[in-house]
Amino acid sequence: MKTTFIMHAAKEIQQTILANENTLESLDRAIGDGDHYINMKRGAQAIVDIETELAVLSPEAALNKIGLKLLSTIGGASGPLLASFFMSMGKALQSHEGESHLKIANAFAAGVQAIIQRGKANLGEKTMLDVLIPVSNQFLLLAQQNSDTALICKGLIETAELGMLATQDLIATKGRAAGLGERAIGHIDPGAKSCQLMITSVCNLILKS
Amino acid sequence: MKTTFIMHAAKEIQQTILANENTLESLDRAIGDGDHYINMKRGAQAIVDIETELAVLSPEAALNKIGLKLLSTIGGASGPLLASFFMSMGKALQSHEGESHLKIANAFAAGVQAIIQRGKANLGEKTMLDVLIPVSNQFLLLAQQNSDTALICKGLIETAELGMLATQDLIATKGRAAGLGERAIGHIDPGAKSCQLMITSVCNLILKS
Amino acid sequence: MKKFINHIDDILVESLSGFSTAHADLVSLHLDPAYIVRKNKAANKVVIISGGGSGHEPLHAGYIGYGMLDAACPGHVFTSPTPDQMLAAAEAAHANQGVLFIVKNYAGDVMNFEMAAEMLAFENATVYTSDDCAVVNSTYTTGRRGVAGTVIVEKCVGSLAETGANLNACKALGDKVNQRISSIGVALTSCTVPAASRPTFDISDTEIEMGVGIHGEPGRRREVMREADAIITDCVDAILADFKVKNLTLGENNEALLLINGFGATPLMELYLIYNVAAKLFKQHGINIARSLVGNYTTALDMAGASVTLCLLDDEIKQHWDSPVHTAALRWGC
Amino acid sequence: MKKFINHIDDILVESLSGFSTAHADLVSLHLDPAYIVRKNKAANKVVIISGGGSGHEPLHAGYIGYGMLDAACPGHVFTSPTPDQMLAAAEAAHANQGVLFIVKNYAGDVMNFEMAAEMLAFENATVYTSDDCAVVNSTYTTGRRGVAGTVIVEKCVGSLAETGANLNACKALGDKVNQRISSIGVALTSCTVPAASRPTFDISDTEIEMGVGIHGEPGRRREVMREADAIITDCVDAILADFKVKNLTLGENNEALLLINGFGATPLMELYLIYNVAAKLFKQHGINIARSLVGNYTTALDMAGASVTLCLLDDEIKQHWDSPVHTAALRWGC
Ligand SMILES: Nc1ncnc2c1ncn2[C@@H]1O[C@H](COP(=O)(O)OP(=O)(O)O)[C@@H](O)[C@H]1O
Ligand SMILES: Nc1ncnc2c1ncn2[C@@H]1O[C@H](COP(=O)(O)OP(=O)(O)O)[C@@H](O)[C@H]1O
Ligand SMILES: [Mg+2]
Ligand SMILES: [Mg+2]
Ligand SMILES: [Mg+2]
Ligand SMILES: [Mg+2]
Repeated sequence: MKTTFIMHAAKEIQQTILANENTLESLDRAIGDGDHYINMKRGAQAIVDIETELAVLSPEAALNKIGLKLLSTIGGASGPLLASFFMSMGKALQSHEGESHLKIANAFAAGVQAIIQRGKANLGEKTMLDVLIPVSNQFLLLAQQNSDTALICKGLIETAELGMLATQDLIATKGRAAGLGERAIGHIDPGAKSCQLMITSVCNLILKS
Repeated sequence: MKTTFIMHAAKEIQQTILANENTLESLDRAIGDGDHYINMKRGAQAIVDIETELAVLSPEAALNKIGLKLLSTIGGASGPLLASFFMSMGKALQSHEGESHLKIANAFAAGVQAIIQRGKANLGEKTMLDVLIPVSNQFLLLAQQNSDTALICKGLIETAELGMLATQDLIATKGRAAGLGERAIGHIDPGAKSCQLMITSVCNLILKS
Repeated sequence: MKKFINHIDDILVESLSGFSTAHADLVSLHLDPAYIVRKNKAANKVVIISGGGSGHEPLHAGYIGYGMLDAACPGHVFTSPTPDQMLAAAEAAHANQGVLFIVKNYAGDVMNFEMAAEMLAFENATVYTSDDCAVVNSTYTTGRRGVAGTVIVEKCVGSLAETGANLNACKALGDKVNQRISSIGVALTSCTVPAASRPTFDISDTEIEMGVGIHGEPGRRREVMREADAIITDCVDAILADFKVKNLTLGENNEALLLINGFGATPLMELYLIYNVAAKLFKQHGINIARSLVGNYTTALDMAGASVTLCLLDDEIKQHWDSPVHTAALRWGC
Repeated sequence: MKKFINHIDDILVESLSGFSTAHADLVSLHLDPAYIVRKNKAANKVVIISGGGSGHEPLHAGYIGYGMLDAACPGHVFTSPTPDQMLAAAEAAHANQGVLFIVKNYAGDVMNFEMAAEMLAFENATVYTSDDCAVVNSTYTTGRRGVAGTVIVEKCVGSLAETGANLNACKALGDKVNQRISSIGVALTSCTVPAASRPTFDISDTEIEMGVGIHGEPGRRREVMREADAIITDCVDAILADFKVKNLTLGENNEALLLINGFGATPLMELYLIYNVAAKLFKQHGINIARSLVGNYTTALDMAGASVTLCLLDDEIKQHWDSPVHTAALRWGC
């Protein structure tokens, strides 16, 4: 993974977020407080804004810096969670030698672990983790199986989609929707949706290149 | 004029007010503050409520009591004005001997004078006076001409209607609508409307009996 | 219309009961006729009584207490109270030095208070507040409306009365303060009078009512909705123009009190944003905002909107503004 | 959506600027990162810092000053602030005795404050407020939401800190007060987040949202609109049931503080009517309302609705509630 790729991905993510304003906003209006889109938009913009600063850094340092920037930009529940993800992913990347799918999958898993620790949530609680955990597991599996890049990307897109859709039938036990009880059923979790969108757009970017 | 007639008239007025809720309410919403109907309704109810107290009084005393009751019940601009009308009409009735159309016309005129003094308004300022002054003048004229009761009643109904309609084209210079300037044009004054309604219903009551 | 009420006819009494229970240390409520009277006041002082239609809370009952009002007469919603209320309140509050009525300049209020004043056995005087500069052409009107500036008049006169000043002095200060105040309001939505159960006026999502009154009376004109800077610039300009008409000269070191008043449904966040714009604009015109008040002080039920009020200070007014006050809605220094 | 704003992105800074200018005697504003810090405080005291998403004004900046908060970190509208704000505020306010954070129990607030606490060089502790009893089944949630009761916690802890008490004592009092508070809210309309530019939820003219959160989060359930007596009876019952669950025994002479909080667009007249109903009902259950607060203290932008909060008093809490406080939104005794 190169820093230039990270920057590419960041811009791609920003475009995806912007293109999904209505979706993200209405999901968080339905079972949250309506700010998830604007939070994600603010975060994405902040990263694109520090492009030149990031460009000179190593990928590990860039990911860490992205985490720190998100931490001081997004706020809300998604801020510290996404920040923890990128900071931990950066740290994990640093501690692994070489360049391989497995290395990235391991770093991704470290990022997801950081979210679990920070938010004290797990699978099935109707949060972004319902996308991130299956994606991380699938990523590790495919990488261990030495699958090629295209196969991995397609697999993760599919897993993310399934995880995102699965949140629809869940009762939330973490985050703002937890207050809703049964009433949350039928709504997709906004954080799960934005994670699915981000993963998909990065995978598509790789598939196209 | 008998006290029983006054009570009859009061109930008739109450019915008329209640039947014109929408009209009165929307007129005062358009160029006032929307409370004229509820003020008039409260006033009419208060009079009907003291029926037994009024029944034992002379017509003069009954009118005075009605004035006092309205004074402590209606509030707003219409309260002290209508109260002044009835108190002065009662006083004037007392000071005239006999029972004649002219006597009642004179008493009515005294009531209207009291409104003019209290409110410092006059003809053409888009208030209830645009009904009351022409009606009072017409009443005096018809009574001086010894017109019969039916002719007087029909004449007053017509005059009240014309006066009420005339307020539509006026700019208000007194009362709450005075703030509106040109924007008041096109709207009938709520107080003029309620006075026209009351006069009409009393005249019709007489015509029917 | 959705409101926290039981029966329309009971709103006033139930709300007044809640108010007087919540503030039982400050006031007591009397019904039939309705008035609220201050507890614990000096045996000898000019008593300051105000009143008006309800729906402007905390005006007036919220300003009863040390350093401000001695009694308030609440009318029905947006309907001026009746003379019997004022007479009873005066009897109950009277403290051997006469009564000063503070009355917002509306036909209904003026006439009802006038009749009370005529009937009252005690020495009395009346200050009419008329700070609303919304209606430009003064030939259209018998006098301007009294709006949020009334709070400033009540605070200053209440402070002076507490010092033992006589009726004439209190009346004179009230008139002076009123003369130095200008206000203008803007509505984004209408209010809904409970008894009417529908909004007083219709207004679209792209319109504002500039110069609106505190009863939702239509104002100067219907205008297109704009950004806060543009709206507030017009408000500030209207106030400055009015100061010119009033011959209130604005020198280099003019100190003023800036009151940003919410009409009931406008978030405090927006009121402070308005304050930010207005204070900057006034400063550009050499006016030094020495005192501030931001919040819902003279409301119009659930109307969204706000008014800007500027009061030109002098040492006397400043002193009476700063002096201790202890009421339900305004409290400092004690 | 009509609001007094210029550009959506500037609302917060412009509003904070207005606030800190209007209250320049009490606070100063710092930007990038944004925090508001108290002027004139003792050199040695536990500093009390709160914060949260904006849109709840006067919470929290309106409670900075003597006897309450030392700093506040305002996030974007309904979005918790970020750790850098909390760190900078703590640095600026620190007075050699450690830092106590008062945090409303929401995932976002908890995590951001937690990260700040982990990074902070000073001794620190956190009180989480969780007074909202709306959500019955507690297995659904990591913890209840902090709502209007937060004001009571901030007032009492702020009072104790002013006496020179140490961090542990302040934290202990905060936890104790929080434990003795129960709140529940009802919305008649939705709020509109400026950046979203449309209401958070749709609600018809015959519905209410019972148990709504202060961000317009859906609550217990959608119910049919009823008269105030019926709605408030349900609120009071929910609070009493919660007191039972919490094992707060209610004897004969229980003294309590009753807070009727407006969400932003509810007229004071209605809030006092609610107070009237609630106070009567609590009295019927042997609870003596010894202290009261009625007004907009923890808002949800322009939402119409209100919450009922009951805090069971004891001598210690009463003393700290009564002690002098001098902030923009709460002031007495000085
Ligand atoms: N404890 C948690 N663990 C993992 N994800 C969480 C947790 N709490 C909330 N989230 C995620 O955060 C999303 C909401 O983010 P956002 O709307 O930006 O913040 P907030 O809820 O503070 O308004 C939720 O949809 C959910 O996916
Ligand atoms: N000075 C006045 N002289 C005569 N009539 C007046 C005067 N001021 C107001 N009115 C009448 O009072 C009516 C309004 O009454 P109402 O709505 O009950 O009181 P308010 O204006 O105080 O709300 C106006 O339509 C007008 O006819
Ligand atoms: Mg959210
Ligand atoms: Mg009217
Ligand atoms: Mg009226
Ligand atoms: Mg949020």
